[in-house]
Amino acid sequence: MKYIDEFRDGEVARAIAASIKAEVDAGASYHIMEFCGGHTHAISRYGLEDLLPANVRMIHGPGCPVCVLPIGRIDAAIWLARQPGVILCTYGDMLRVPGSKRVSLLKAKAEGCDIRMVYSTMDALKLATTHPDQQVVFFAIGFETTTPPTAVAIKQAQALGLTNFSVFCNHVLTPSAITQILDSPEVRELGTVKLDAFIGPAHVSTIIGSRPYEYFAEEYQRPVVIAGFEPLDVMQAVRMLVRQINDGRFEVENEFSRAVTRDGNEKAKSLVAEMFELRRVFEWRGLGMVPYSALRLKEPYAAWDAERRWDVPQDTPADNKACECGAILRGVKKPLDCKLFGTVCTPENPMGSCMVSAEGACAAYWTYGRFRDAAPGDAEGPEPESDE
Amino acid sequence: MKYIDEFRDGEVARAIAASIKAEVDAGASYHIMEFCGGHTHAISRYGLEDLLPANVRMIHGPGCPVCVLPIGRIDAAIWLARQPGVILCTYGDMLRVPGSKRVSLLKAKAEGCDIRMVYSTMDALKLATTHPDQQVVFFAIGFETTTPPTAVAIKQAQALGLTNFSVFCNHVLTPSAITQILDSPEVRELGTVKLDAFIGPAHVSTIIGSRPYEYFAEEYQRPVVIAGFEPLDVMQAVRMLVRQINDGRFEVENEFSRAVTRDGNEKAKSLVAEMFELRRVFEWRGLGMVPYSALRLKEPYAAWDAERRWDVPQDTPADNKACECGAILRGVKKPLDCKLFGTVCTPENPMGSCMVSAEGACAAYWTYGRFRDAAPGDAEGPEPESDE
Amino acid sequence: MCLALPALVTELLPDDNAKVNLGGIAKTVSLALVSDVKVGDYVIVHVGYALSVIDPEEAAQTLALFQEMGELAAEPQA
Amino acid sequence: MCLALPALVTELLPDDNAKVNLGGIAKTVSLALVSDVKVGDYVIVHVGYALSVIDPEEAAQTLALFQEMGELAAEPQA
Amino acid sequence: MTLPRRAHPRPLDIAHGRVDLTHGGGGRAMAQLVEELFIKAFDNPALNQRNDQAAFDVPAGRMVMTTDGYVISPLFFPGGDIGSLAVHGTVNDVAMAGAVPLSLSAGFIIEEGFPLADLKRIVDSMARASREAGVPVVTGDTKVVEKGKGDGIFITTAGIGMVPPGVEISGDKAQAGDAILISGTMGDHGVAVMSQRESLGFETDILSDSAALHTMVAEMIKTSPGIHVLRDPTRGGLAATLNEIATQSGIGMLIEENLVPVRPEVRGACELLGLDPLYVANEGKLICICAEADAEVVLAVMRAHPLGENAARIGTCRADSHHFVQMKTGMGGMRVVDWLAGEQLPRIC
Amino acid sequence: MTLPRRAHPRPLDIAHGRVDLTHGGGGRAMAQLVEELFIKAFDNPALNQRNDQAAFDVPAGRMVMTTDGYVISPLFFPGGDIGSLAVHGTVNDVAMAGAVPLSLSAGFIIEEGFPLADLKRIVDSMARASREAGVPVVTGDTKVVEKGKGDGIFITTAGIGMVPPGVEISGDKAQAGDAILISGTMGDHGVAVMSQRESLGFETDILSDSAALHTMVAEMIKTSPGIHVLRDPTRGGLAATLNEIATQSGIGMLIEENLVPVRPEVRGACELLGLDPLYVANEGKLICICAEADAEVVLAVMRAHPLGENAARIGTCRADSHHFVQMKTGMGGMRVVDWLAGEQLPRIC
Ligand code: SF4
Ligand code: SF4
Ligand SMILES: [Mg+2]
Ligand SMILES: [Mg+2]
Ligand SMILES: [Mg+2]
Ligand SMILES: [Mg+2]
Ligand SMILES: [Mg+2]
Ligand SMILES: [Mg+2]
Ligand SMILES: [Mg+2]
Ligand SMILES: [Mg+2]
Ligand SMILES: [Mg+2]
Ligand SMILES: [Mg+2]
Repeated sequence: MKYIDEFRDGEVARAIAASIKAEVDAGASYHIMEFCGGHTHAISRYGLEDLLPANVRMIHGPGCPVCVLPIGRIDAAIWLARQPGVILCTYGDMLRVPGSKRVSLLKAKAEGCDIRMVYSTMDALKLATTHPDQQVVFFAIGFETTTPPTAVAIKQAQALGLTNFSVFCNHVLTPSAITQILDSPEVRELGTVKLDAFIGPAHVSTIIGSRPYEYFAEEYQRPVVIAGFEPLDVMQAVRMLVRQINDGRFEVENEFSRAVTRDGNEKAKSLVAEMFELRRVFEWRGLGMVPYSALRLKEPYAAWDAERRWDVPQDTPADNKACECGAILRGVKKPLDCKLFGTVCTPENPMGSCMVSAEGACAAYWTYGRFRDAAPGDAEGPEPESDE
Repeated sequence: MKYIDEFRDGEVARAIAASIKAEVDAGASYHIMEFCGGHTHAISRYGLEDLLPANVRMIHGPGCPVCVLPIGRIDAAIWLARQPGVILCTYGDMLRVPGSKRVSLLKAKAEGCDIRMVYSTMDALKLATTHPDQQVVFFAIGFETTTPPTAVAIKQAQALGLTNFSVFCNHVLTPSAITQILDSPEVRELGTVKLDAFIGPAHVSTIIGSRPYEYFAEEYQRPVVIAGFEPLDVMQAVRMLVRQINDGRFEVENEFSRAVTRDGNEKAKSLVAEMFELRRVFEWRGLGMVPYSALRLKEPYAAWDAERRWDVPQDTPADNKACECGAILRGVKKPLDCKLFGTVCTPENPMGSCMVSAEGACAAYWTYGRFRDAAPGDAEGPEPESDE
Repeated sequence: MCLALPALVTELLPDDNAKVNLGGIAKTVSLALVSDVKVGDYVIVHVGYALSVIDPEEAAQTLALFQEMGELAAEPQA
Repeated sequence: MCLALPALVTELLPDDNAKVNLGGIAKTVSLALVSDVKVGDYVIVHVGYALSVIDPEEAAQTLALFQEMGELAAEPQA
Repeated sequence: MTLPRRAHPRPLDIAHGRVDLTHGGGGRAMAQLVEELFIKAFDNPALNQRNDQAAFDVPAGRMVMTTDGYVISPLFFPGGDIGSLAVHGTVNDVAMAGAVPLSLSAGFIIEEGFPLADLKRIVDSMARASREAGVPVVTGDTKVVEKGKGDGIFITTAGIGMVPPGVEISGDKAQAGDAILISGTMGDHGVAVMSQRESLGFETDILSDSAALHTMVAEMIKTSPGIHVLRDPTRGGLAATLNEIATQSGIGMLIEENLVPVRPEVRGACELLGLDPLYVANEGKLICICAEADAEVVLAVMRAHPLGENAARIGTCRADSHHFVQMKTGMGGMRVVDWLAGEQLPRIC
Repeated sequence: MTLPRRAHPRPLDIAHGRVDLTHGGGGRAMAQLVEELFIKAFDNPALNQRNDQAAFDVPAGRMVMTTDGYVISPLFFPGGDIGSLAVHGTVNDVAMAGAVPLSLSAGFIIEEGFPLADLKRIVDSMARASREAGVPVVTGDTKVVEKGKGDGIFITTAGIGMVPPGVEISGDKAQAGDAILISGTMGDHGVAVMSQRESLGFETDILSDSAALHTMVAEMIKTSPGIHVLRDPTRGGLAATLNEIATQSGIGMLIEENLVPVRPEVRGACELLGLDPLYVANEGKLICICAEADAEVVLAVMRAHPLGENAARIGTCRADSHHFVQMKTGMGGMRVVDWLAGEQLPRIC
């Protein structure tokens, strides 16, 4: 598979690893946050940590839209699915994520709600045309990558005059989240957390381009390398960031230049700008309330906005108090520091943001990496504690 | 079970049989038509023919509303079931009866139509209240017995203001059918068929009373005994008719006096009279077009008339030409005289009226009585012929 | 199709209904088509409706007639 | 969630769609978000939409950089 | 550093949980369901090996194998449920060859959304029936189908057993002159199930006769190893089963209506619904056809067994090229007892 | 007077007919379906006895029994259908004990309205698979459920077989140091089935690997009767199956990503859908765990068999109190290969 296989060459990986090893300053430590779950996943799935020197530590950021969606929005989606005549459809990733009382869309479906998995917004539109007597609500989630396909569907619904299609919009913005992390007291003021550099998003950047990161690099004096999601892309990005750190530079570099330009996809950007506006504030699971970090439909598209069509509940139930996601997302803690990890919180029963999808820090560690810290003698864990 | 067990006493049956045997004139023959399928069924199921002398012959009349419903009306019911949003409900007896191209309601259901079996018109009404977004059509069939329950349901639908309930009315009248048989050339003019006496309906008569038969008895000079459906009722009726024939009387006698009065059920009759009017003519399977033999809803109840709400097809496809039902119903032929009997026409695949329900002459003979004419050597029948 | 059975009325229910019993089987039927039904009556039940009330005296007479005829007939036979 | 893959455009279809191929798997995707796509191009496909066209020269340069760095690094190691 | 590690950190929420698609996916949720619900309930050495097949020793000899799917609605009925039925029905089909049942397999097809509490109730009932019968469920399988693609739960069991030497029971072995015996009243199961159908609108206290008949069969075989035919009159009732045997054996039969035991409630329900008790299903009764000479002693053995108290001889086989099953009615007349012509009955097995 | 008498005057209208409720009612319509469709297709002495159970002789020894329900959607897929799958899958579960399969039972649960033509196609395919495997379907059962209470057709098969003396294969017998072999490419079946799902929206030429593996197993056993574990990586794929074995045997495993054969199309489809080929179902592949000393010769035997051409050694068992299945990735790093955490896959078996 062209543009995939070449970027998964184990020989080359080892060569880049050797190069990184050769370049790091043995006395220094390198804290690199990959913002995107896609990078987190690649690191875990390919065991890339094993290829990096011990003093290069990867910190898994909040870049998974499934993980960061707050419980209240999942509850709201389930509420919508329970309205009579509603078919709720969404991407498969969302189905297993539990809201309040551990009810997920999958469980709501088992209770009788009409919930469908779609692979594309076009499938959702098709459902609306084939079920004219029902209300098809597309539960839209995702970063800048996933927003334009939602916009195309709404455009098409407008063109077709579809009155039984609407979007429950949960699209969020990458730059606001990065800012939030960099502005957190631990990072900015107390300096308790070292965050030396960022690997920037791959596919988000195909849309927004590399330009938005220039502000961070300068404002927060941190180097950024935009990188693809293949293992060699990640290795190379680490290599480039190590070099910038060593050099004391804080530039935006583009490892993923085969797909990302400085300005991104103008067509997609203008479509999104035409249709969506910023929410004043939006809750991110693990990060809390983040100003200007999410989108909603503009007034001319109100007819396709599920939140205007229904009086969708706006509750904000809290995560389990013991959940350490916020600290993990800022690099303050690691999954094993959470006492729920692996006892009551597992990928089958996630309690917090980081366990919700395979791209979350806790889930990736549990699923791919937990052998690393497993002592030979601790095969039987403690009795699970109640989470209520 | 009181009023059942006493009327199924084998000892008494044999005593009545002996009494009949003692009373019949060995040189004469007695042709007695039981109009009702209920009687036909009792005769077959209890093997009563074996208890009667050879010169008493029972002729099975057209008194089964399932059997006499023409194919066109079944097609129409299937047509209704196929209309979008329609739930068609009817008594279980109707489900297996094939219309054109052997499509029955059961087959239409298998194809995806929403067809429900009900045990009472109240169940049909309940369906209408629990499915407000669908049109519930009650496929109503039956004689005078079954018409009042339909009337009650319509009254109730009116009281409840149910706009999604309607009746596809196929209620038919007993007296018109008896007249049609007695007026047939074979019986009336040619004298080729002897029809000496009638056993009158049991449950139909609980509604209409015994008075309507007085006209026949006099006009056609034939004795009538109204009898219950239990085996002793039938035996006793035969006994009473043999005695009338022997005496040259032609009176209406009431063996079922425990449930039937001269005037019947006034409450039921007036309800039916208020709501229904005579159709000018109606097709009876096996008998052809019979004037003033069926009911339809009067104008004030048009809102609940499925034939006014939909443009129900009025086709009248013909039965298989080889079907001898007409002749069998008038006593001219017997089931074995039909070359389709048991080859292409069986209760699983009925080709004509008499095979349609267990109360039909051919079905009763096939199901209960066919051992009687089975020669020891003819275990393998001929190859089935095509019926098209 | 005109299947109908005599069942004992065991209880009068609201909405012109009654509970009836047949050989240990209980069922609710409508009394909308009959009048003056009492507990202890036997009614003829058809498609969930009582069509008429059984007259016990007439029933006894009919049964007596069976016996009588049977006896009459039995004599010449025996 | 931002799963996206490079696939070869094999056919342009009506309604701004294209047939793409990935390792022998054919799929129809929308070109509504990209311009000037030709058969033979590789596009990045996400939830059924092409998001961008791969620049083969940039890709080659990145690969060359891997090699070069690898070689640079390999020397002191070897 | 201690790494917590338990296969299933949180036990199944039996009280409130529902089966969802993950329980059929082959992942940890399914493994947990199997472990905490199925293996716990059925608990036997072969199953506990947790292989995709069970292994056990068998002697040389004649083996029988059978299977039945259980799709009954409602799932719970007076006198049993789909779980106990799935054990009894298949044990009985093994026993009807005169065989000693050895083991059962169980395949579950569960509709998404099915309450775990109901599943547990069914599995526990199945396990109890299996223990009482002494026939373990040694291997099983679980599939979950989407909501609307099933009906709560379907269970398909298969069973094997060993036929004692010298026993040769088969539906084609009935001979003219043989006696026809049944082990008790007809129609109890079907009527008990129908009484639970709201749409049929009747109430009764009658219980399903669902029971495992193999111990009674063992007694019968011990006394009369030469029994010709055994069969349980399930779907289609006595009528269908006698017709099957008549066709298979190429004989006719004559039975007598007055000799067929039927409970008053079953008669009542049948009158009400226009059914014939001869066509109503049984799940704890058998038909035995044996030589006239064996009839009395076999009947005595049946009557001595708790499941055969009401056993009766109902008729005799006879030569008939038409293979008619005929019946002398209570009125003294004769009729054919034909196959069922597709009546509309609720799903009763 | 001649009385026509044929059991079923009109043959089943296979071309246009549909299954309706009468086909499950125990009456003549059901008897006809069984006779003209099932018995005709499966045609073997045990089934042809038409009893509710099949009888056949078995030698003394170790027997295995297994069952699986097949609820696959779509019913027909490239390389097979639910019928052939229901034979292969159960034959394989028998073979995975090292056993020689003897016979199968088949329970059909059919939704009202299912086309008879599709039913015949499935039953014929099943009969072909059974004949080719040399394992007869000796007994069966048919139930019909109302429209909307099923999904076309579900098939549950059970199978039995005899384990050759000296063979002791079980999931709990893997030992540290054992070699882990697989018989070919992973994920072909799952991807072939998914390619038929319109909603997934992709096309490929790949065929399901559905096949009966017992002849290959027989060869393997002949050469190396001491094989420790055999198992077919079906639901949950290689990953789930290795985890099952590791847990059962109380060991860990280390496999190497580069050694696991995966077809390019399977990789492509997995990339597209965000799946991992290690979790995708197979229906004609096996995992073999044997002593290091046996590994080469077993591998050679597998490769010599048409169903094992691409057999490969993928790793080694090792002591690990955590029972981790670990994998060296193509990049040279390490990861856990965990159980499936309930991914959303179409029903693939
Ligand atoms: S293990 Fe679970 S509860 Fe703990 S930090 Fe991670 S996601 Fe939150
Ligand atoms: S056998 Fe069939 S075709 Fe012939 S007369 Fe009777 S109903 Fe008509
Ligand atoms: Mg069976
Ligand atoms: Mg059975
Ligand atoms: Mg299985
Ligand atoms: Mg359902
Ligand atoms: Mg049986
Ligand atoms: Mg199995
Ligand atoms: Mg299997
Ligand atoms: Mg069966
Ligand atoms: Mg369905
Ligand atoms: Mg297996």
